[in-house]
Amino acid sequence: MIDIGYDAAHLLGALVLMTSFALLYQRRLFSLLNVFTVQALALSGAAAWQAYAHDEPHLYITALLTLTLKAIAIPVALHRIIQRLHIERTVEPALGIGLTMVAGVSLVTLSILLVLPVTENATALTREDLALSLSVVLLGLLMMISRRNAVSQVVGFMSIENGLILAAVGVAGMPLVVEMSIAFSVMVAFIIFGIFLFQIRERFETLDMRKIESFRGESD
Amino acid sequence: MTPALPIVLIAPLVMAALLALVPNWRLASWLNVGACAVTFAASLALFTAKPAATAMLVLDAFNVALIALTAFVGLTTAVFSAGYIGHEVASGTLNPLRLRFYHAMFQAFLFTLLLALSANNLGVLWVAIEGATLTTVLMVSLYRTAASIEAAWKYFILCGVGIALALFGTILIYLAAQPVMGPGLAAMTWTRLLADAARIEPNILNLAFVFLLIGYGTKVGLAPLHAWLPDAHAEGPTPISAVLSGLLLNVALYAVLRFKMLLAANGAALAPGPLLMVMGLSSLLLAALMLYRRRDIKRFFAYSSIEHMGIIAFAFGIGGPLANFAGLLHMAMHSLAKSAIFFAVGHAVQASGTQRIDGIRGLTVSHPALGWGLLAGVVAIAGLPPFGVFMSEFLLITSTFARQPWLGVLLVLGIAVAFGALVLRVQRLCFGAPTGGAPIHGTLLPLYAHLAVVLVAGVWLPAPLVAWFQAVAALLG
Amino acid sequence: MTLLFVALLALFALAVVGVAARRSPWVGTAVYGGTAAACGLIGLWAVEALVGRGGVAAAVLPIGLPWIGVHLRADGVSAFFLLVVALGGVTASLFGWGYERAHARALAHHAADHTHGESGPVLPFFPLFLAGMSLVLLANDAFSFLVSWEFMSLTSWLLVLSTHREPDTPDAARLYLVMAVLGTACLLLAFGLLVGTGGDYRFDAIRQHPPEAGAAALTVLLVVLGAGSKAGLVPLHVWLPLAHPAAPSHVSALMSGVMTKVAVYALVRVLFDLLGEPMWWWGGALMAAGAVTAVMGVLYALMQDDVKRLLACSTIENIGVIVIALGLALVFKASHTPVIAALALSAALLHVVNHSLFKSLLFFVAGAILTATGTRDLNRLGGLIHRMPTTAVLALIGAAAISALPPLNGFVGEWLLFQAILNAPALPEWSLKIGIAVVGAAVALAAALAAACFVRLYGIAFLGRPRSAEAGRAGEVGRAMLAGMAIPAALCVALGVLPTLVIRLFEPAVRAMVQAGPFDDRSYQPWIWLAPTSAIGNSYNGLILLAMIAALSVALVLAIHRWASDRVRRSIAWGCGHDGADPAALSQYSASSFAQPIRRAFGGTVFNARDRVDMPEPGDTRPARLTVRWTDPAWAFLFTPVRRAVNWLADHVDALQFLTIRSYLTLMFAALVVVLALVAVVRS
Amino acid sequence: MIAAVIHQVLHMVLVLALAPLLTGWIRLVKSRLVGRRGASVLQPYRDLARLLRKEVVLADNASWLFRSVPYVMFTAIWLAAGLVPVFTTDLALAPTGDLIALIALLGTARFFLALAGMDTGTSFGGIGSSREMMIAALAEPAMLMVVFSVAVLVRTTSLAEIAVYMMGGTVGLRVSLALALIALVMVAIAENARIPIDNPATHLELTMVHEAMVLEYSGRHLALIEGAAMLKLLLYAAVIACVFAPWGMATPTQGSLWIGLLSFLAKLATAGAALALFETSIAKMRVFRVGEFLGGALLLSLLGAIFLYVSRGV
Repeated sequence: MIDIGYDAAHLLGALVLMTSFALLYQRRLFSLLNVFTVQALALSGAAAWQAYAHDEPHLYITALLTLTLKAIAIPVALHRIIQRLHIERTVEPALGIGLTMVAGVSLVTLSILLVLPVTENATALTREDLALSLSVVLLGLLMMISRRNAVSQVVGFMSIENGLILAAVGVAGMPLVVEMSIAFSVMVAFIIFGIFLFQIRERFETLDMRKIESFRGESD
Repeated sequence: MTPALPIVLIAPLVMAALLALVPNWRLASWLNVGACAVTFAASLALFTAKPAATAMLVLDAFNVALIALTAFVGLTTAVFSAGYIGHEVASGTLNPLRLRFYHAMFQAFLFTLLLALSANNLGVLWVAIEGATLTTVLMVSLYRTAASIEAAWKYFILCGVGIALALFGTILIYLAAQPVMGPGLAAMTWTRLLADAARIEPNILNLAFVFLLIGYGTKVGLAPLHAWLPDAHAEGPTPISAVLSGLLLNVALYAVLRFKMLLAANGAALAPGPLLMVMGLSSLLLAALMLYRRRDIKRFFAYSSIEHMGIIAFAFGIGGPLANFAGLLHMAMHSLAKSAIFFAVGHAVQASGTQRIDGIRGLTVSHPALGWGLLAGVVAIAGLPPFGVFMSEFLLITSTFARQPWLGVLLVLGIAVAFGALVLRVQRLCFGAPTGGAPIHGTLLPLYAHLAVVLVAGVWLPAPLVAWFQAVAALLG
Repeated sequence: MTLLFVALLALFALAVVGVAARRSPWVGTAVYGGTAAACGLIGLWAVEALVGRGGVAAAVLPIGLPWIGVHLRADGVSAFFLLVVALGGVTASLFGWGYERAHARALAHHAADHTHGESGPVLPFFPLFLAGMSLVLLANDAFSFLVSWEFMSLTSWLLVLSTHREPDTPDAARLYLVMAVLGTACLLLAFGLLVGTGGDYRFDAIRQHPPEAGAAALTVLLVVLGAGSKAGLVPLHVWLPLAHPAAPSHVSALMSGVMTKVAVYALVRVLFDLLGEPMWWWGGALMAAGAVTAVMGVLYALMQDDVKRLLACSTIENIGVIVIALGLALVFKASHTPVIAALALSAALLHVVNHSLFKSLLFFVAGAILTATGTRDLNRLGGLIHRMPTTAVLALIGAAAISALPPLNGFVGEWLLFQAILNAPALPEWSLKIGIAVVGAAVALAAALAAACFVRLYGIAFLGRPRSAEAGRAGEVGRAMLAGMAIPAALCVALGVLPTLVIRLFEPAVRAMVQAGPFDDRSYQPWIWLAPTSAIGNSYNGLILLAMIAALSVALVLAIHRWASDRVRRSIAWGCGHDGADPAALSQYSASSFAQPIRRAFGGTVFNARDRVDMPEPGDTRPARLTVRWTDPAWAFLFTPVRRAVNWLADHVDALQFLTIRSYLTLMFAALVVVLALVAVVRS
Repeated sequence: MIAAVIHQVLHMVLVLALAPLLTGWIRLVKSRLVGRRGASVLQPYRDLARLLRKEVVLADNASWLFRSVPYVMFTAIWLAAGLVPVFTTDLALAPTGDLIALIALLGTARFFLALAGMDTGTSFGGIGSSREMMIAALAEPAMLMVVFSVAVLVRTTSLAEIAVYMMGGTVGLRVSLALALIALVMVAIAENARIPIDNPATHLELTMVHEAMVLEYSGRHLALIEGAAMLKLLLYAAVIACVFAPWGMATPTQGSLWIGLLSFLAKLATAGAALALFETSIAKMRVFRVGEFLGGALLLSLLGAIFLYVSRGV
């Protein structure tokens, strides 16, 4: 028979992974944000499903949080910034897309090689979930490295976070998931609305990290 | 459970909220000091009455001394900062609004540190350290200068990623423990984990430790994850540099060590020693060479912090009772000495109006008390007797060379190279014809208090402290 | 040991006084007086210990390493070296008291045109320095030994820095401290080997389990490096000619005369005591190092024009001689001829005390010259014998003593050393038999060159005509300084005349190290004769020699003045037509020109020294100039390359400070991936 | 004991008396060798007496050191000479000092003379002193190496015992002794300022060594210095005789003083003649070649010391 619970979770997890591949692939900021929104949706779906399937109501909070903050608030805010700074057209990947893709695929294989052998006695779902989330984390890192633009770096960071939350919800009965996700979101929020919006903009009128990095240590 | 521990945690938390509301910065600075005093007193009370571990909090031989140390450095730093910000306000670099924010964040930061130290739960630990990152990022950017924002941005990005990796490691630990001790809090509780460590699946532990090491290691400032550290130290307010070097690095290392204990207790897992040794040695050598080209005094001492974190990591990496003892001692001594140095540096920078090393000369002539204090601090951090750092380096080097001659030689080499740079700089800072003649604000009490402690520790260690350290050293394997 | 503790605590207390009462006019008197008293106590205790009960006393203090404590123990060797420290301490305090007052007066006198400004503090660190040295000698566990050792370096570094306004002090001080720490590092490693992983740092424990051959060999190497860098063994000597002169003269005297001896003590303690049964080649290595050091040291000294630098270099030479004697003792101990070993060790220890005496004396003289003329440059001195008569006499004694002239003490040391060298045939190894002959030649060469060196020093500084106005204006120094010089001078004569007494005094030390005495199985030993057992039927008697010289010369004077003419006429010396015409006395031989023949003989090859003579055209009245350029091989081949390497590395590593955030992330990412991959590999 | 003291006194007087005679003898032989009649062997006595009668002319800035040096160096050398057995080994002062002490006593004399040379502050004094010290710096080690090889052979450095041992004849002919002898002769030539190192009769300052040092001396001081130089020459001859040809010397137990005395005179005569012959047959070398000359001596003596082990396991 078909284990619907497994399939659904599997599907959502896979969707998250796919989206982070898509993130790597995007050239334009807006589409980047849209893909990220999709990822957030998928993640909240996964969380909700987990909450329903294993009957862990507190995961609903996580799902809700992800939905409101990552799928709605942050993308909107970023849209605003992008429009205000007129940088719609600029997403220049530091590495070539193709190279990035190759790297991404190899990272996914690495994470599968790492996770699967060590988790024989965990449930199949957990193993899958872990492998997926590890790949998402690594891909997020790869994205932060391969992009020059602050927005896309933040997006990369948030996709790392998504991967973590995916892992957290995937592991059965993990306590404090909510608290951690909240803490994380607070951090991201602080950063984006604290430093990022006001300070960088008021200082540099740009989000290109190359400009910011001209103020590297000991430029005196 | 005695009220001491709750007070230690609650006092800063409450004060953080309160200070956010106090408009008068002078009053706020003294409230800040008062709160720290309360915290410190309570932390001392912990020595006498040791509460039993709960699901969230624990107090054992490892963290009791560190909590007291943290509270102490917090107190002295608060005293120092009271004088420091006085000058900053006078020179108009900071306005009262930012100071409100600063004081609140200071207390919040202390809270997160103390929480991290006393946490009995991996999740709480992670949340606390994440909070510490957050608060410090905001304080580093306090001056709103381009350089400070760049530093804060770098700090956030690198440590944010680090924190993320640490979280993944935490999840893995839970994953490993959950089959053994069932779902729920138990599988994330130190005391329980340590008790059943032997039954946990070692392979996942290995994987988890890698993420935790890279994650928390970023905050420890181990090469090649150290990049955020110098700029954060250099661009933030000096009190923050003091607590960053003196406390945050220690707490992050503390987290790593807790997990190392877990692996050691498990037995079947890979020995994390070589990893720590490699990172430690590379940090040591890298920082030692970096010291030679530094022109900014705070960045200079930040690199010296990296160097010492490297030494400590190496000590725990090579392990064994002597080396572990040395590592623990070195942690304590370094945090005291380095924060003392940053106090002195803060005064010196304010007196001479520049952070450039070339701009500061002949302190022992222009400001004798400050100059000799700085000199003593550097002598202490350079590992010369009669200060405590010498004892730890003595134990480390002798025990290392007896076991791993080549590593011992490398270690000595790194220390010697760093020493050369330290002497070069400190002689120019403290001797020769003086430059800045401006009087210094605030008291030098914190500086000399730290030096006194380091000096005493170099000559005589109290028996209970030794007992604690030896117990922990045994646990660290 | 109570007396000892009282003295040491007093020294620490005096440091506190020096800080607390720094404004009071009496602080100098108090601190120096107190230090002299404390050192006197230490000296008394040491003598009592040596004469009394072979001098073994021990104590354990509940401080230091928690599970070990501070172990202190004074056996014969410690007591002997304590005596040396105490002697140096007393005289240096006495001299320093007057020296500092004189300089304070000079500073007050022309504060206006004085360029350097007031110097850093000396008082607090002076007693601490002495206390540190004494503690090194007393330490009986690795930790307290190294703590005191490093404390000694630290305090002396601060004392050097007390002249930090002088242009070349900072570099000297820095080089000094770095070299000191490198030496300490070597000792750390050595003790690491000796102690092993057990963590029992007590010397007693080490004595119980001496290391096996391999470790022992490595230990010897490390100790020679570590203690040698402090003692000034070539090529680790480079800091010494810079740092010793930079300090105030009484401190230079302590550093050169006493601190180097503490390093010698470290050698003795480890090689003779802690390492158990020696191998013969240890001594061979020591002798080789010593021979090179002795000859090189005196050649360096001959190249110097700065009085204090010259003295520091001659310290290097004397250390070389001492190390040679130690090596001999070790060789003979290894070949189980303890009586000869005792002879060699006695030579070493006698030279230790001798050198501490005349080197302190000569540094005091340099200080007096500096006080009187304000310069240390030989080429600006001259004729001081007329203006500083007493100093001149004392300086002459010092110069004669260090040139190993009978009947002074320097010669006795050399005599004993040669008697030991002449026993080379008793050794089994051929390499040693022949090697020792060469070493003997080296010692002789060094001694002869030293004589030349000090003829140069004394002749240029005290004799002839003044080469500068300052030298012409100089006046005799104060009583305290004279007294500070007189004591070691008197002792130099006394030890030369009655060496047997002092050798008997430190016989317990020798016995403790080589289990035999220099006068063993000699039934009767009259104390005015020096006739060690293994000096086959040879004897020496300084007393009779002195008496004869005195008697004969007096007789001669009387006779000649009685029978021959005693008329004297003064007139101008024939100076090639220069008579009054060169007030700066440029027609005189200068320090550089005096050294020229020897420079030609040795300098060209060793230092690739080059003279450049700038001879004016006939009719041109400006004086001819002789400039000398030379390079120190130790710098050229060892230290400069190292410095370059560090700078090169620093330059290239520095790039890591200026990367972009993305590259730092990449580093982090790479680290993560590599470690993950490693884990995956290790597991499978 | 009493005998030893008497011998010692006789000995001291004897060397003092014979020293000028030896110099006179050498001068005579030299002038005969170059075909001159030459002055009588007693001329040196007359010179000394003349100098003693003359007044002393002191440089205006000469110090007390300058005036006392002649006495000190004379006594030092005289005492050194008193340590070398010439007609008997039974000397009271013998145990006071051995060969090493003797070398050191000569060093003392040289040290003070060199200082005196620099005291007046003229350039010639400086030239003399610096050259003298350079020569000594090489001569002394060579001498000590000679001592070393002899002592290794004889197992003592006490001249009396060396003489006794050598007379025992158990040593036989040896390479190392030959080398040592050559080295010692070279050292003696250098130390006594003889040709080819230095010319005792020169009047050209630039080539002077010893003479330049004492250029400022006059009257009784000069007499003492000249006398000391003659004593030194005799002393070296005596040392060579005592170490390498001690035959005829009396010992506490056997031999008669008269034979010892006559044999000593004979030895002196031959030594003097040999020296004169050598000096007439060779030219003076440049000052800066002296280093090579004495370096050779040092090497020879070192070789001698090493050959000891090669020739027969000592």
